[in-house]
Amino acid sequence: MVERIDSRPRSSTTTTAFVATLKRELILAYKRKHDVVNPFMFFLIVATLFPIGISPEPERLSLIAAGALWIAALLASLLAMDNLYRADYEDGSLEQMLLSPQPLYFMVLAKNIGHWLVSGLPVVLVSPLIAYMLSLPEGSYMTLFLTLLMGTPVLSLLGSIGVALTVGLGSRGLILAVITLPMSVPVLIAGTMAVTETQNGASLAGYLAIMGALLLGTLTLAPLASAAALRISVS
Amino acid sequence: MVERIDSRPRSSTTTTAFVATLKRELILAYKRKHDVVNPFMFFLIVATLFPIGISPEPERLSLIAAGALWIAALLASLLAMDNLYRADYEDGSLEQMLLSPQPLYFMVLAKNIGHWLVSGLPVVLVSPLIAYMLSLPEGSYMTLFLTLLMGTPVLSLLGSIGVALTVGLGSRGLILAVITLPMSVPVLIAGTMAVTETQNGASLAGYLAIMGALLLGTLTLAPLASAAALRISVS
Amino acid sequence: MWTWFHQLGSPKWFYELTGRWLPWLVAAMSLLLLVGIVWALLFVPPDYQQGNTIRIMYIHVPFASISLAFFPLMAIAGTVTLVWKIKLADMIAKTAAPLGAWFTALALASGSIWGSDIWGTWWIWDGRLTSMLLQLFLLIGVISLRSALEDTDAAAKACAVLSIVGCINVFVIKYSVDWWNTLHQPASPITTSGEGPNGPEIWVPLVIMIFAIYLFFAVALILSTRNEILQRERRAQWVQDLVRTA
Amino acid sequence: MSHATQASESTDSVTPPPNTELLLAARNLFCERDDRVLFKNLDFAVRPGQVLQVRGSNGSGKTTLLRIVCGLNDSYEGELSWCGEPVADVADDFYANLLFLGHRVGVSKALTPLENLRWTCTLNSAVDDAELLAALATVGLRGFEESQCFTLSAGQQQRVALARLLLSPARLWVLDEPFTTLDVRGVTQLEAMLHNHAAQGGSVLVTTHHPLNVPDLEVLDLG
Amino acid sequence: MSHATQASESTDSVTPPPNTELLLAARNLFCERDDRVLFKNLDFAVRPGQVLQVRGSNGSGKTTLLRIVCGLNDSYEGELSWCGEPVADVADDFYANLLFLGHRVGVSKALTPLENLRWTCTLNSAVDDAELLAALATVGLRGFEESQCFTLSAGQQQRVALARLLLSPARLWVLDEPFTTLDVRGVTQLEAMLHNHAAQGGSVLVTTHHPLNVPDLEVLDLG
Amino acid sequence: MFEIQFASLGEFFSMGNYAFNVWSVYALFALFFVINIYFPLVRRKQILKEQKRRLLLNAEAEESRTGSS
Ligand code: HEM
Ligand SMILES: Nc1ncnc2c1ncn2[C@@H]1O[C@H](COP(=O)(O)OP(=O)(O)OP(=O)(O)O)[C@@H](O)[C@H]1O
Ligand SMILES: Nc1ncnc2c1ncn2[C@@H]1O[C@H](COP(=O)(O)OP(=O)(O)OP(=O)(O)O)[C@@H](O)[C@H]1O
Ligand SMILES: [Mg+2]
Ligand SMILES: [Mg+2]
Repeated sequence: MVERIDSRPRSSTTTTAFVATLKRELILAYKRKHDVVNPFMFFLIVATLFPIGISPEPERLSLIAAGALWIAALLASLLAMDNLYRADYEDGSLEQMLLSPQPLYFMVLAKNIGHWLVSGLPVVLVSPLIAYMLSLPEGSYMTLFLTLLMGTPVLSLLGSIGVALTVGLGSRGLILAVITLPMSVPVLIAGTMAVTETQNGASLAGYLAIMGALLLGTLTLAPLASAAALRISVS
Repeated sequence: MVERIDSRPRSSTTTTAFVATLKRELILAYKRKHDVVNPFMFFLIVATLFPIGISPEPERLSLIAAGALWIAALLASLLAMDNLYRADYEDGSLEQMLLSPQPLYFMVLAKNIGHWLVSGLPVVLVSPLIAYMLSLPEGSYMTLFLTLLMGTPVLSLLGSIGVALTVGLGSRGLILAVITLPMSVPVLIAGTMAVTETQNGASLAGYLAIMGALLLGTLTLAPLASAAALRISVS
Repeated sequence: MWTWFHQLGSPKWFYELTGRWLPWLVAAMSLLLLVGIVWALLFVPPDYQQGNTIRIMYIHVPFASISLAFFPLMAIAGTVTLVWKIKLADMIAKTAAPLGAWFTALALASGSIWGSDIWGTWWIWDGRLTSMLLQLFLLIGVISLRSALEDTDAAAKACAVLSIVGCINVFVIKYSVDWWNTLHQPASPITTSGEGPNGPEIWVPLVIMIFAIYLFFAVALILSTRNEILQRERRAQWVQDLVRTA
Repeated sequence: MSHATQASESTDSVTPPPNTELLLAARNLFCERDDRVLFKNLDFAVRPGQVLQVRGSNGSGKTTLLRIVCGLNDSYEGELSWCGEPVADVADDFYANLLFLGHRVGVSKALTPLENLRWTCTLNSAVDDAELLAALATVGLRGFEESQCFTLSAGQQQRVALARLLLSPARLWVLDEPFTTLDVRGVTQLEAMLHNHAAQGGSVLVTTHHPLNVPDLEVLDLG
Repeated sequence: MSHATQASESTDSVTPPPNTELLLAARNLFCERDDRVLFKNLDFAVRPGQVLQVRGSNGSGKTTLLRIVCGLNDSYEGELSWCGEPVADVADDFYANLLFLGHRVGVSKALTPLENLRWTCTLNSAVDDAELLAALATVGLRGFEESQCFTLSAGQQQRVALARLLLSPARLWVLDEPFTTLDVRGVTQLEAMLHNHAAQGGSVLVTTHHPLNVPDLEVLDLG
Repeated sequence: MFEIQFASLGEFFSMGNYAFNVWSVYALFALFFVINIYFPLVRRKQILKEQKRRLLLNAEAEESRTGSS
């Protein structure tokens, strides 16, 4: 029996393709549970390097806590990016995505969202705990949490451009970092300043507005760049 | 013409295999120049994240400088590890290495040495510059340099075990980090303590002895573990 | 109409045009450099605060200001590469990246040597310095990406995307780093140094040096781009003819 | 190995009979890699109902040609048209009607055959699970629907990709060495699938080094 | 597709003639993956001068068997012996005389064919560059010695690996689908190489789905 | 405006005790000049030489091919 199974083609819509891609991303994460656990663990471990490497005294720690948390989150997000397109590139799924009649933009967006849900969100959720361990001053918890919540997606979206550009390379890990880290500096600045300045009495709203602007900007533009970069990398 | 080219087999020795593998590693690094530049750049960039994320003031920086440098070196060495066996695994060269009559130990050692030369050494060499930029207290430069010089090979050798264990997995970067970082903590502690304690007047020799012991221990044992791990990963 | 545009972007056209211009450019550059440097070293009066270190300004300021032009330049070239697939644009972008890194590095080095006396340290995490350093990192990222991608076409397009993204980022970074720094620190000596006596004996040689370095930038870019053209177009008839007669 | 300038048998520039309206046509293709001309002045066309085998020695540019046709490689010169229009102008229709299987077949190792198929099919058309299961059974993967693909043998992974051929509404199939790693029965089955697709008015562009047992096969030889 | 329990034609347990001293012998092999028995009670032996083709449908366990033989997979039961001794006892001699080419052929994409060959050969025996260049020319890669392998076509990469066959002093070749992606001339050449090796007293264990045109071929069918 | 600011050559070289600062910047500039102007010129010569050799080799190969066939 080699007949085609179904002879009435019902074409898919952009929405179904978006949903299918998002679902696939989540299933993949579920299969490779370590994809979810690892960014999270990495964040924990890097955060613990600070008391070990710098100083275990609560007073000194509390001075560096916000920065240390943001740096750890930045690095965790960066490392997690590596998985975003690589497996798909290697097994040819990415080609199939490019050859789909649906716009690549939305599929890239779906992959980005799925990826942040499994790698960025857990980091954000666990951050108050680490903040406590690093003696972050009371009262900064909310600021830290909210800025991380809005900042980590920006990091993911920016990182996605870097991975898309380097997905065809042998040794990605580091070149990705070299491309992406400088671009992430504004997020780091906004995030840490929000924490330190609100400690000094500044209002949170302004910082959140900046974060929001960064998030909106990258959310609309970054997938475009990622999509273009993927086309380049695959051909 | 399909005759075998040479009918008198001259068997290779462990030394030639060791040299050939080391050479290959260096040629590969030469081809992918970014493999050499990137660990170095990563180190620089991560080091700049500290003043940005924590504080640009020299007095506060000088307190965290040693820790920041060690953390950056640790992460750079970790990220550089990713390339060590992956490409060889994916294209089957690793299988060929396992099937060689020469002891795997020496080939792993050759790969580790080659890898440290191109990824660890540049980081060590540039460290005084970064130390200056992070306002490391005068007088600690030598300590930092020497401990990094002895510590980064240990980090590489330990990292090698982690990569060897995870080489067959999809998402290595992170799982590697999760395995290796905890193992590297003793090196981090020894390194940063050497810097801070010699500032307080302790003698450098003791710390160098500890570092030396760590280095000797890992140099003899870690390749054994890596070799065993590789056998497991490939089958 | 696009045929005209493409002709304008043809490597051959560029090679011949710059071949005609180069002698003039080099002559003008040499003259201005000579005048500028001699003036800066011999005739500029020492600053009442900074003494003879003021002479560093005549290197530092031209390099610092021109190095800000590289990302916009690369982004424009990148856009042309992506949209119109004009090879020449990419050749320019390719040579611009390392040149930009050199410019940035020299601005950093001269600034930090200048500052070593005034601030008493070679390096501070001042907003402008930090953003300059980050620009250097971004440029090295572009170079690194170019060297990592083996396929010329793919590298051209990937670097074009990265340059465009990077260009936006350079502005965001600059803005955010200034913001970050000004809240932490008093204004840096860079801005206060403009307060001294500012007569023409100070700024005329500076203007000359700025022009000279701009010409230098043009000449260096053109020279490397011509090499790139010779290599990439090596199979074109006109290059082969040129090689035979050379 | 290089310099292949043959035109295929199918480019008859005399007025074609109405039923042989061209699906895909390439005119004057030129491609060069690393100073080696892979093909130049290459013309060929694919009609509905045609199976066109691209043949040539190793390194003659078959894979390159197929990727050019699919728009995955743009280092070429020449024109590609789809139903008479330049491909760039009708990209939506073209991609809706294209199915490409390359050397890397697009099967995620971590997913099961069913999950793989579900996603790749949804990219083009709506399908339900019963259809997917039927297709997997047809290609001989009954019992493996829920195994992760990295546990499957090389040929079984290839079969997962081939199941898409049974489900796709695409009119043009572009297959790069789809027979590698297939066993004898798999080869016969795939040949039948190709023939069947052509008989229903679809077209196939396929590379393979082995003699292809398909009626009315036409050959484009790259040398 | 599963449950293959055939013994090969070559296991004649009657006293063997002296010249057929066994190189490799497997007794009573049993392998199970994911609750599916791939083979059990499998006996076979390889004599010097023998080409043994392992055949079977997709997923029947050919690759698994070859990797077991090479010691790259130890999820099996049974005994493997080399020249009459258990393989584990004579590992040094065994590996010095083994050449394995798997699905992944061991060609680094970033290196050139020459550099690749130089390293893989040195792992086993000392070779000089003239020999390497001659071998590369023989497999049809003249002119590509200095191109990086990722620019080579699939078949050309395969040929880089095959060049090792011309240089290795190994007596036992274990080849997993070495014919995939080879063009017609490449297939003929490889067949000649196999025959030649056997004629010189070597042995070959090879899987392929295509009829193999080698004199005195023996077949082990996994079903 | 155009008067030389230094009384002696020694004073000029010592730059009012800022010799290192001033001269190292100008030295860096000279280095930079060499790297970005002189090296491209050298490279150009090299490229032309390489390509000339290649052309000759190709011509020879062409000749031997047509000669032998
Ligand atoms: C590592 C150290 C330094 C770096 C990276 C640096 C970088 C820069 C940059 C990026 C500019 C901007 C050029 C423009 O906007 O046109 C600039 C201009 C300038 N810099 Fe520096 N600078 C450094 C140190 C210094 C020092 C120590 C001084 C003097 C005390 C100085 C004095 C000036 C002056 C006077 C200008 C031109 C005026 C202006 O554009 O505001 N710089 N420098
Ligand atoms: N890592 C694994 N885990 C579980 N099962 C496996 C694993 N590897 C292989 N198998 C099972 O073993 C069976 C045989 O696989 P093998 O690769 O040996 O087949 P093969 O005969 O080489 O097939 P092909 O002709 O397709 O190459 C497969 O059906 C697969 O399900
Ligand atoms: N990225 C690349 N850069 C440079 N040259 C390339 C690149 N890709 C392919 N080539 C060249 O193009 C030629 C054709 O490659 P292609 O993969 O199209 O061959 P093929 O006909 O599919 O061969 P095979 O039968 O081996 O699959 C190769 O010889 C190779 O040298
Ligand atoms: Mg091919
Ligand atoms: Mg197999």
